[in-house]
This record gives sequence, C-alpha cells and structure tokens, in this order.
Amino acid sequence: MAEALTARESIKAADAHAPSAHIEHDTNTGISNTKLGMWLFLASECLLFGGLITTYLLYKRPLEGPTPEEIFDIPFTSTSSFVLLMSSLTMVLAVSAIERGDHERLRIWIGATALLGATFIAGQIYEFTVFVREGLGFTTSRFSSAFYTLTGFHGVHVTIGIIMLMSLVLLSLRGKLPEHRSETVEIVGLYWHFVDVVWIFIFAVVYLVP
Amino acid sequence: MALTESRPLALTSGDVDTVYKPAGVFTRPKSGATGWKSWLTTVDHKKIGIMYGAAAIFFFVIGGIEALLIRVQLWAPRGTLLSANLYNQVFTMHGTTMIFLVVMPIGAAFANYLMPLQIGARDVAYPRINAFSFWAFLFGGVFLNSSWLLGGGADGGWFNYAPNNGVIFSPTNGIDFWNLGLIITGVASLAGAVNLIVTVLNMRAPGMTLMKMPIFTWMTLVTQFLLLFAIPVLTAAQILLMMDRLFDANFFNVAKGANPLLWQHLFWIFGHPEVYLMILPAFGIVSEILPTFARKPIFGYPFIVFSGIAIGFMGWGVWAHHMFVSGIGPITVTTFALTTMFIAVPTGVKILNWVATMWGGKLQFTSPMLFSIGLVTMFTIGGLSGVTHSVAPADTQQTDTYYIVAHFHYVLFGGAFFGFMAGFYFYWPKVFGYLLNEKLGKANFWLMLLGFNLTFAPMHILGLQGMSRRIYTYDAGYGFEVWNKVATIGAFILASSIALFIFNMFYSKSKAKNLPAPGADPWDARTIEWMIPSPTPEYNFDPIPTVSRVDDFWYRKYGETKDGKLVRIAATDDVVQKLSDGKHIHLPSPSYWPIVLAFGMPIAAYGLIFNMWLCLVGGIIIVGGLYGWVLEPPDDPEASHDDDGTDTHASDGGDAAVTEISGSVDQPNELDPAKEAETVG
Amino acid sequence: MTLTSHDPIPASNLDGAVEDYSRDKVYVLTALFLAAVTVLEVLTYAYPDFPVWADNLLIPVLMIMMAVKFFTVLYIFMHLKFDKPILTWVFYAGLVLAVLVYLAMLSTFRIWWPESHS
Amino acid sequence: MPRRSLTVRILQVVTLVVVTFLFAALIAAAFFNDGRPLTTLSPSGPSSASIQKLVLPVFAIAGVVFVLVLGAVLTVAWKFRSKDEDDPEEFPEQVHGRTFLEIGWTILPALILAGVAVGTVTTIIDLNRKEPDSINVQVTGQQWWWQYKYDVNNDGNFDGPEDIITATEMVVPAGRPIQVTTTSNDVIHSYWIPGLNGKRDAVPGLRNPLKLQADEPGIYRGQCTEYCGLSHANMRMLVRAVPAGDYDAWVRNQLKDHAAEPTDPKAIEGKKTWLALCGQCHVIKGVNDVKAKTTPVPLVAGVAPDLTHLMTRGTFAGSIFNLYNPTDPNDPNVLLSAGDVASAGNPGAALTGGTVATANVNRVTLEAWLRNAPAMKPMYPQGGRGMPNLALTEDQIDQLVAYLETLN
Ligand code: HEA
Ligand code: HEA
Ligand code: HEC
Ligand code: CUA
Ligand SMILES: [Cu+2]
Repeated sequence: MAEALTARESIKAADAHAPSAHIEHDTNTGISNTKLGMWLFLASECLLFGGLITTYLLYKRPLEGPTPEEIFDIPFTSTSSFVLLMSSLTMVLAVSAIERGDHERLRIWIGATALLGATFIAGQIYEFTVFVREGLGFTTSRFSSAFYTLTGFHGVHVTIGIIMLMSLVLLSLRGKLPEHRSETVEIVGLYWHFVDVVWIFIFAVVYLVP
Repeated sequence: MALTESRPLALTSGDVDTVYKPAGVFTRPKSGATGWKSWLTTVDHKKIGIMYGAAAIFFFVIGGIEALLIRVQLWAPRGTLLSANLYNQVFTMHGTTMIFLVVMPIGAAFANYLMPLQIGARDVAYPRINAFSFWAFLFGGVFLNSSWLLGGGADGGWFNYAPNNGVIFSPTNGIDFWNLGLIITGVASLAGAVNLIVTVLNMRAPGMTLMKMPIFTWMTLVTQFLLLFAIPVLTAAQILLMMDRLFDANFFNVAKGANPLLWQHLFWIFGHPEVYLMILPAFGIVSEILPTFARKPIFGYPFIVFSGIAIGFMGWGVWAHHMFVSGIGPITVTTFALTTMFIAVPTGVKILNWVATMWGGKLQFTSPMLFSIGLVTMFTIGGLSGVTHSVAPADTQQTDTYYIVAHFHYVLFGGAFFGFMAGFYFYWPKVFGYLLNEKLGKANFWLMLLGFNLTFAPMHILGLQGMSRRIYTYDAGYGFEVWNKVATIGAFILASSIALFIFNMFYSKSKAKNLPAPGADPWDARTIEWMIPSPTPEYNFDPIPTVSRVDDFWYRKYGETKDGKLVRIAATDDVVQKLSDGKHIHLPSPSYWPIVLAFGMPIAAYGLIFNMWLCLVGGIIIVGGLYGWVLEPPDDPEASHDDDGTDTHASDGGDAAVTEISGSVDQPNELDPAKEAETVG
Repeated sequence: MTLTSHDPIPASNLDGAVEDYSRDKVYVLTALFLAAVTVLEVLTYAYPDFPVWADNLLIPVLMIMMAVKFFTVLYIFMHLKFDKPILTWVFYAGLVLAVLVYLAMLSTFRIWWPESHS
Repeated sequence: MPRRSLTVRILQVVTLVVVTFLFAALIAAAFFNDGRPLTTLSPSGPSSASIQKLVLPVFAIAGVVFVLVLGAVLTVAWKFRSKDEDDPEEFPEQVHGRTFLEIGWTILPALILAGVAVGTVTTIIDLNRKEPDSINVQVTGQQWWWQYKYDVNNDGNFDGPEDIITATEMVVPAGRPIQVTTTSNDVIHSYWIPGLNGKRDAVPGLRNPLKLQADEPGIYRGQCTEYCGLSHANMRMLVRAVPAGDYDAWVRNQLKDHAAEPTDPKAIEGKKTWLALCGQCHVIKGVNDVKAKTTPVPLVAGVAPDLTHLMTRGTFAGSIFNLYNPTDPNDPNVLLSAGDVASAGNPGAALTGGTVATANVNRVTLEAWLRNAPAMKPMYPQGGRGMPNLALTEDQIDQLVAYLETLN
C-alpha cells in the first residue's frame, strides 16, 4: 500500500510539472499534425484512384468505337508524362530552397512546378480534343467513359495542385511564408508528388501496357 | 549521406509573424461566446460532438418514422398505406438514413466528444476541419432528405444496385440526391477520419502509450482507419454512378458491355468495412462500461484491442459474401465463405472477454450496464445468424429474405444501438452535468429489449419461411400474417421506448435542479475523462495528467496489492481536477469558415441536379470559403495572451494551437530538447 | 525577434547539412534516373521486338520499371526514406490494401484469363 | 444498490417472459411449414436437400453457442450481482486476464468453424456438379415477369425454331435435373424456388447457372428476390413439375404455332384487336411473330410475355393472378385476392394442349387486367416497363378474352 501511495504522489507531481510550452512538432510521433494528416489523406487516395484504375482495366476493351491502341498517341503522352515527372524535381528543389531560407529560389521553383503542371494539363486538354475529333466521345463506349473519367479525375487533382502552388507563390510574395512554415511547402509538395506518382502508374498501366 | 537529417525538415527560425489585422469577416469570432451563434462557429470538439449526437437523434426519428411506415404497411397482406413507389422510397431512405445519418454520426459523436478527453488532449488535431466535418455531414443529410420535397426520395435500396440505379430505371432525381448527398457525407467522414487518427496518434497525454489507451479510443482509431480506406471506395463507385446518371457515361450501361457486378464489388468493398465501423464504437463503449460496473478491470485488455484490430483487417477480405448468388463463380464463393466465417473468431474473443470481465465481479445493474449486457446478448444473436449466412449454400436460401433483415437489425440495433444507449446513459452526466433518471432508464431498457425482440426476432422465421425483403406487399396464404403482426406491434413498443428515452432527457433535466450535481465521477469510473469536472470545462484538463497505466484514473483512487486486492488510496475528491478559470490555457478560436465551406457543397450538388448555374454559386462559396479559411488569422487577436510570445506561431490557422500538449512517449522523440529550447528562445 | 521572413536565417541556426547543396544534387540525379527509366519505358513501345521484353515479358518489365519510378519518387522526393517510419506504415496500409483488394476484385471478374471473358 | 422500483420489476419480468416465450414460439414455428409455399425448411429436391443437410447442424451449433453465451451471462449476472448489504469499498478480486483462457476461446471457435468450413466446401462442390441428361432452360428476368426458353433439341442454342419460348410458369418433368441459365433483359432479378434450390441472380449481360430438380410432381412457388424496382414484390414464378409423359405432351404442344383460326365471332373480332394493339408487344406464334420482331418494341426490356399458349398456364402477370378460377366459377363478384395460394390455378387438360375449360377461366381478373393493367399491378408503362392501359372498350375486352381463350 505504501508503494501505491508513493506511486500516486509521483503521478500528481508529474501532472503538475507537465510542460505546457508551445512547441510545435512536439507530438507523440514527432511528426506535425498537418504532415501526418496529409499522408493519411494520400493513403486514402490510393483507394480512390485504385477504384477508377480498376474500372478502367475492366472496361478497356470497348465493344464499339476506337480502341486504346488506335487512339493513343504514345510519343505525345510520353512527352507530357515527362513534363509532369520533371515538375517533381522542381517541387523538391523548392522545398529544399525554403528550408535554406532562399525565398527567391523558392518562388522560382514553385513557379516552374506550376508551369510544368499547367503544361501537362494543356497537353491533356489537347489530347482530349484530338480524341474527341477522332470519334472517342465521353459516351462512345465503356472504354471511353472509363478513360476520360480516370484521366480527367487525375487532371482535376493536378489542377488543384497548381492552384495550391500559385497560392504559395502569393503567400511567399506577401512575406507570409517564413522558413518556419517551410512545412507548408513540403506538404503541398507531398500532394504534388503523389499526383505525379499516380500518373507514373497510369502512364504505365493505361498507356503502355497493350 | 547528406540527406540524412537529424532535425525536422521545418526549422524554427526564431522569427515571429506580425499579427495579421484583417478587417470585417476575416476577424475570427470571439471565443467564449454563448448562445446559438456560438454553436455555428464553434470548433470545440465537445460542442461538435453534441451536435453530431443531436443531429443523429433527429435523423433517427425520421428514419424511425419511416420504419414505422414500413411496419404499418406490412401489418396485413395487401397493405394499402403506401403505394409500391412510395414504399420503395421509404425503405431506401430508412436504410440510408439509419446507416449514414444515424449510426455513423452517433459513432462520430462519441468519438468527437470522448476520445480527446480519454487521451487528455485539449481538442482534436484540426478543430476547424472538425467543425467542417460536422456541417458537411449535416448539410449532406439535409440535402439527402430534401429529396422528399423535390420529387421523391431515392428508390434503389440502400445498396442501390446497378443497373436499377440508372436513369432509365429510376428516372426521378431521387437517386441523384442519394448519390450526391452521400458523396458530401463521405467527404465529411473522410475529413473526420484524418482528423481523429492524427489526434490519437499525435496528441496523447504524456505517458499514454498506445497500449495504455482506453479501449474506446482504440476502437475509434480502428474505426477511423476503416473509414479512411472505405469511404474512397464508395466515392469511386459514386463518381461512376454520377457520370452515368448526369453525363451519360457507360459504366453500368449493359448495352455497351458494362458489367453490373462492378457496382456490387465496389459497394461492398466499402460496405462490409462499413458495417464493422458501425459496430466498433459500440464495442468500445461497452468495454468502458462493463469494467466500471463490474468493479474489475477489463479481462484481457490486449486481446480485446487486438481482436478489434483483427476485425478491422479481416473486414476487408469478406465483401463478396453479399454477392453469393450474383454469379461470381464457385471458387470466389468458397473463398469468401471461408474468410467470412473466421471473422467470428475475433468477435467471439470480445464477447467472451466481456463475459469474463463480469465473472467474479460485483455487478451493479445501472442502466448503462443493462444496455451493455443487452449488447452482449443481442449482438451474439445477430453475429450467429451472420455465421449462418457465411455458409454460402445456406445463404442462397437466406439472402434477400427477412432472415437477413433480422440479422442486420440484431447487429445494428441490438449491437450498435444498444451500445449507444449504454453510452448515452453512462456519459450523460459528463456531457450535460446531470444524471438521467435511473428508474426511467431501466424501464427504457426493458421496454426496448421487449420491443426490439418482438420486432426483429419474428423476422428470422419470416425469412426462413420465404418472405422476401423489399416487398411492399405480400399475399395471404403464405403464412406471413401472424409474425408480421407481431413485428409491427414490436416496432411500436420499440418506438415508445425511444420516446421514453427522449422524455427522460427532458424530465431528468427539469428534476436536476433539486438534486445534487453528479460531480466529476458519478460512477466511480476508471478512465481519465472522469477526472475532470462535469460538465466538461471548455479547456478539458488543467493540468494535463501524466498517464502511467491503463485505467489511470482508477489507480489514482485505488491501489492494487500484490495478491490482487484493491484498496482505496485517495478520496475521489482529492484526485479529480477542480474547476479552474482556464485563463492561461490557449484554445483555438471559433471560425465562420467551416460552415460556409460546408454550405457550398449542397448548393453545388443542387446545381448538378437542377441547374448548372447553381453549381457555379456553390463553387464560388466553396472557393471563397477555402480562401477565407486559409487567410483567416491564426487566432482571435484579442483573445491571445501574453504568457509567452509563441502563441502566434500557430501556423495553420487555429489548427496547430492545440499541439501544445507535450510529451512524446511511445515513439522516442528524436528532437533534441536542448536544441529546441535554444532555437525557441 | 526583429527578423522578418525575408532575411536569411542566421547561419548559427542551421546545421551543417543545409549550407551546401548536396541534397539538391541528389535530387537532380534522382530526376535523371527517373528520366532514364521513362525513356526505357517508352522504348518498349518504340521497339516492341527487343528481346528483353518481347514475348510475354512486356507486362512484367513495364510493371517493374513503373514500380521503380513509383518508389523512387516516394522515397526520395517525398522523403519517406528519411522520415519517421510511421508515415511509411500509414501510406503502405492504404497502398497495399488498395492493391490487394482491387487485384482480388479483378480476379473475380476473371480478367486475368481473358479467353473466358465474353 | 438502490431499491428497485415496482414498475421496472414488472416490466422486467414481463419482458423476460415474453421474450422467452417468443423464442420458444419461433423455434416451434420452424417445424410448421405446411401452408408456407415459400419455406426454405422443407426441401423437395436434391439441391435444396443438401443445403438443408448442411444448414441444420449449423443452426444447431449457433443455437448451442447462443445458449452457452446467454447462460453464462445470466449466471454471471445472477451470481455476481452486488447486494444491498455489501460493503461498497469491498472489491472483487482484480483479475486482468488469463492468457490460456483467452487463447482457448480463440482456438475453440476456430476449430468449430473449421468443421463448418469443411461442410460448406463439400456442399458447394456438390451443388455445382453438372448433371448428365439435364434439360436446359434459359430463364430471363424482365420487369416484372419471367421468360423461359427451352433448348429442346439440345443444340446449345435457345432461339432455334425447335425451341420453346414461354413465360411465367416453368413446366418440368419430376425427377429430372434441369440446368437453368439465368439472365436478364433489364435490371438484376433473382430466380428462387425455395423448395428446389437456393436462388441465383439474373444479371443482364451475364449467364449464371442454377440446378433445379423436383422429386415429386407438384407446384413449387417462387419469388424474385433481388430488388428490381417498382413491382419487385409482384414478381413471382412457379415451377409445375409433371410426370414425364405429361411433360412430353406439353413440349409437343408448346412447339406448335397457334395457327387455328378462331371460329367464334367474338374471338374473330378479338383477333383483330389483337393484331392492332397487343401485337406490338406480345407474340402469338403463327399469328404475329414476324411483326413483333421487326417493329421496334416499345419496351425497355424489349419483350412482353409470349402468349402463344397462354391458356396452358395456371397463373399470369408474374404469377400473382390465377388464370383459372379455383373457387366458385359462377360468382361474378369474386375478384380473387391475388395469388390465392391455397388453390393455385390449374389449367387442367389445357396444359398439354387439351381443351380449355372456359367455364373455369378467371374472367374477372383477366378482364380487369385488360381494362387497366397498371391498376392491377404497379408498372411503369410510360417508361416502357410494363403493360399499358390501352383504354379498351368493354366489347373489345370481351372479344379479346374470347380470343385469348383459344390459346391452348
Ligand atoms: C454492425 C453491423 C454488422 C456486423 C457486426 C455484422 C457481422 C457479421 N455479418 Fe453481417 N450484415 C450487416 C451488418 C453487420 N454484420 C448488414 C447491414 C447486412 C445486410 C446488408 C444488406 O443486404 O442490406 C449484413 C449481411 C451479412 C451477410 C450477407 C447476407 C446476404 O445478404 O446474403 C453475411 C454473409 O455472410 C453476413 C455475415 C456476417 C458475419 C459472419 C458477421 C460476424 O462478424 C459476426 C461475428 C459474431 C459472432 C459469431 C458472435 C459472437 C461469437 C462467439 C460467441 C464465438 C463463438 C462463435 C462460433 C463458434 C460461431 N452479414
Ligand atoms: C442502424 C440501422 C437501423 C435501425 C436502427 C433500424 C431500425 C428499424 N428498422 Fe430497419 N433497416 C436498416 C437499418 C436499420 N433499421 C437497413 C440498412 C435496412 C435495409 C434497407 C434496404 O433494404 O435498402 C432496413 C430495412 C428494414 C426493414 C425491411 C424493409 C424491406 O426490406 O422491405 C424493416 C421492416 O420491418 C425495418 C424495420 C425497422 C424498425 C421497425 C426499426 C425500429 O428499430 C425503429 C425504431 C425507431 C423509431 C420508431 C423512431 C423513434 C420513435 C419516436 C421518437 C417515437 C415518436 C414517433 C412516432 C411513434 C411516430 N428496417
Ligand atoms: C406496351 C406493351 C404491351 C402491350 C401493347 C400489351 N401488353 Fe400485355 N403485357 C405486357 C407486359 C410487359 C406484360 C408483363 C406484365 C407483368 O406481368 O409484369 C404483359 C402481360 C400480359 C398478360 C399476362 C401474360 C403472362 O403470362 O403473365 C396478358 C394476358 C396480356 N399481357 C395481354 C395483353 C393483351 C390482350 C393486349 C392487347 C389488348 C396486351 N397485352 C397489350 C406488355 C404489353
Ligand atoms: Cu425481379 Cu425483383
Ligand atoms: Cu458484410
């Protein structure tokens, strides 16, 4: 019983001395809430994109209308895939820049990332218009619906990413992005890379696999 | 290697944001306000929890009235209360409402209110996102139900199989409402899941390792992981359906080679984890209540925890048991039959451990305890009928009959809902500062047990004797008359027991003035949420307790000798925390933006159905809301304090302000405290 | 406390690794590597008869290259390699679950044996 | 513990008594399946029998487990209840767990289930075994009735001229296996004759197998069990198992066109109306089959029941109405309560092509059907699903019925 008593005393003492300083990142896991949250979100996105990709795989042989082989322009898509891939590089350089406190380069790299992303989207829009002209409308076949929904959905993700990047540039220009908020950039970066990773998957599975 | 980092990626640079002084709407509402307005802008997890509960009970009455309509229609052969069309809408909306707008949000209510208290946190990780989740759920639910006034509800059943959910077969807008409404509530659930998982992982009180967390918190964690991964699957399916219904895509157009089973797979990949995420919160609640009133620790804490995790895992590998007769082939059928059966093992561990918890105890039959025992027995009935479904050949006789209806009401009502009722009675004093009347509570229990069994037990026989589900009428001569009558009578008894519960809320409140306040710990309970005053003060804990074992609060009151004898070592009054003014505690400020942002979603959804211009309006509200959200200053400047200058560091609106709880426990924190102190100073 | 966000961080607040640009070099090299793999991927299209991926190996080869790119971005650009293991766990939970569940679902459609698919 | 209130006490006792009684009654009810034509508990064919053989022990196991759990809970609740005179500060022994017990009740259920699993797998194999010498029937679900195609010449094709197309009722020889293939023309339905086998969904675009066999001649009822929209409740079906000889006669008759010209003047008029109105959806072989095939059919599912041998059926419109009057045929006021199970309509000699006992025809209901079909059975003809109200005059109805009565 005496044992128990002392245990209780020490508990009380511990409560009282529990530090109450405001230290960021001082979490149980050592990872900030926002970053952990972003990774959780990305994990759940795997299931969302997985569903759409699965649907595409199931429906990629149309009963009528153009087939994937007939319609895809691999050299073109390869180029735009390459553009998106390189945007990951500029993104990571941006994160590296802000951690170094180099705000000038931060803005340059983020701007470059957004630009590359926009190029990719432009390419996608162009690709879509070509496909439609060649007779692959959204409602043409099961393949067309699945294809446009999957890639369009990915495109929406990229577009959201571009908007976030632009917002970062604005924030940075107004001086609202100091180094201690570099994590914001990193987290937008995580999202951006994830969208890229999804495209890596789509490029291989949708475009290259015959 | 240059990339190895010994420090976190984000540097604490030592500079301070100048406090942003925005004008007009960008000012955050004042914290500490009261009145109805404070509820609209609150980011307090407790208020949000209460609102979840209140909204869910409101929807429960709607769903319940729909259930009563079903039961009256089926009272006798060739019922004439509802037309076939109306009946189909009513049972679809009944199932949808009960699942998405009642059981899930009640789980969210308990998780929101209790989990931060159980882990000793000030709030959840992202208080504003939490508020957003609630409003999105509420608006999604209202949107869904607004279909009744705008051309009729959905009529495809709650699992809404393709191609019957297509425009050709369901030309009204009902299914569009169903689809878009559930996408909105899905967004709410997903945001909530991220939020609560981060909270559990990151914001536990010092000393609380994962294996010292209360079981309810554990079950919340598992539940939220299930949501995190299950909701996107449903959303994917719903996106396909939306494309089909609104933009003529071919995902479920058989003429263009679509396979209707695609919908079934996606729906049930979501749907089965869904049923477990509906039951696990209730399991968590009774795991708190049974030890409290048995005056004994939970039997086999690690087994209970791991079986919960196991249920979460296995729940992903059984979905096709809903499709045994849909033509998936004998190999798939066999596989899924076997995986399904063995899910009974971890569930059984829980049931038997609960019985063992009671064994040798000194049981106090309070209302929460009665409802908990109700769960243990009634869920077992439902679980066992579940096992009889998992025997695939037998299921070909049972599926889509009332035998299934019996199964899932036993697990959902007899399991989840009994658990929630136990939770209501147990936590009511903590939340509202007065106890619910025990006498009424017990009457409530017995009446509910009676009504529940009268309603749903006969459905076993109805099903085995061939009554199909989802039929608005049946004929005389099939032998269905008697048991349908019993079920209908039961449903009204059940309704009266719910009415009694609602009455009890108000009756006990009016009587509470003349009774002594329940105090922090009315039940002599075990976990730390009972350490703080009732009703919970806004700041939760002051100071944050340091946790040293499971049932920490209990062991502040009692010590255990070596031979398992329990002795009191401190008076409860000395252990519980006193109400403090909480002035020095920094709480996130309220915000307008969560409700604004959430409001944009149903508007956009109406737009998709009726007029694309409305979509634009909704889109503008959403985008505007997002910008308001992001640009909103971290805090109500006037409420900031000067105890230390780092308050305004809160980098992402109010959401980081709660990271102040310190202590990194089960994962050794790699931060070097000395360096940290240096850079901060 | 008078620094504004535009001022560079005093060098004393940085640890050694940051001053030099070696990290960025790694990033650039990684990107070059990714580019190279992408070129290989596209080559499978341009030269379908190349012995390495002719016959039945095309799909496995493509999948391997895809996975290499996938995990390179994940580990280097997204820092998974350098971050706390829990992030890896969390993300893998979703990824692995998605792969397993959807593969299982596709096999119930028997798309792996296309001849039996109408 | 505080004193217990009397009302609560009474309620408690009432509840326990009623619930006990209820469960006893339920168990008893499981043994009374007479007059329950859809029951799953009295099998009449080999497939349903092997399901029964599997499920009974499973029910028993479930029952035993439940009794054990309930018994344990009640015992514990009684034995370990706290008593008023107890010292509130006196605590029970603080047991935190017993690993061997917990492992025990992890393994034991797993073992029991392993046993169930073995039975399940063998039964699945058994149910999927192909029977030699079976009759092939394709069953197509339609909103909200069933179509049957018999591959009479066994060439693997159901649409040859040698094959039978019929609706609503499936006629089979008793004792012979039927290999059913289910499919659908619109949404998913489910074909279920509980007495003969479990159900199988009829999925558009898919062909799903189902084995049926009736041991004895008789009528086996069924119900569509996959929710299929508005009239799902009214989508029933019926298997008429007949002796082998009758079956052959039935097949011979079904293979015939309806070529015989009606002689009754009413029927002649009726045939004209038929060709003008009904023929746009329905087929009577030898009368308007060609037309129905060429004109775009105004139905989502594309087909309405084939009426060539209408009078050989005992029921119509998804088996919810009797085509023949089982009760007093002379009472013009009997509008039979739909699906009068006690006495399903019986076509008698007409079944195998014999004469139609016109006196027995359930004219009241049939006329009502022609007068306003959607009023008899919820349908959605304006959306191309179901039979419309064709606004026929009473004379036309009279004539049509006279004509339909010639369709043996
Ligand atoms: C809270 C929700 C919940 C829970 C927990 C469960 C739990 C289980 N369910 Fe249920 N289920 C539903 C909700 C739920 N279900 C719903 C809503 C539907 C219908 C959907 C629709 O069609 O609308 C459904 C339908 C459903 C089907 C499909 C039926 C059909 O449509 O044909 C099946 C088939 O296998 C099934 C099986 C099971 C099993 C094996 C369990 C197991 O987890 C149960 C395990 C528990 C026990 C077994 C009891 C305790 C164990 C012991 C005491 C140990 C000893 C036991 C043994 C040795 C057996 N369920
Ligand atoms: C948690 C989920 C949940 C809950 C709690 C319930 C509760 C009830 N359910 Fe539910 N039910 C489902 C989930 C649920 N159900 C689902 C998923 C389906 C499948 C749908 C589908 O097939 O798509 C279904 C289907 C279903 C059917 C089958 C319909 C069909 O197939 O044709 C029936 C039939 O009796 C039924 C009855 C009831 C009854 C009587 C209650 C009662 O317990 C309700 C009691 C509650 C109240 C009555 C409300 C409160 C009462 C008051 C406040 C009193 C005052 C008001 C008045 C008296 C007017 N339900
Ligand atoms: C637009 C299409 C359409 C037209 C025109 C039509 N029917 Fe029908 N009929 C149907 C459909 C569809 C059914 C099946 C209804 C059900 O049971 O759900 C049906 C069912 C029937 C049945 C019951 C058949 C059975 O075996 O169940 C009879 C008899 C019948 N119709 C007679 C007629 C007659 C006589 C006419 C002309 C006056 C007519 N129908 C015109 C579509 C049509
Ligand atoms: Cu056809 Cu239900
Ligand atoms: Cu399930």
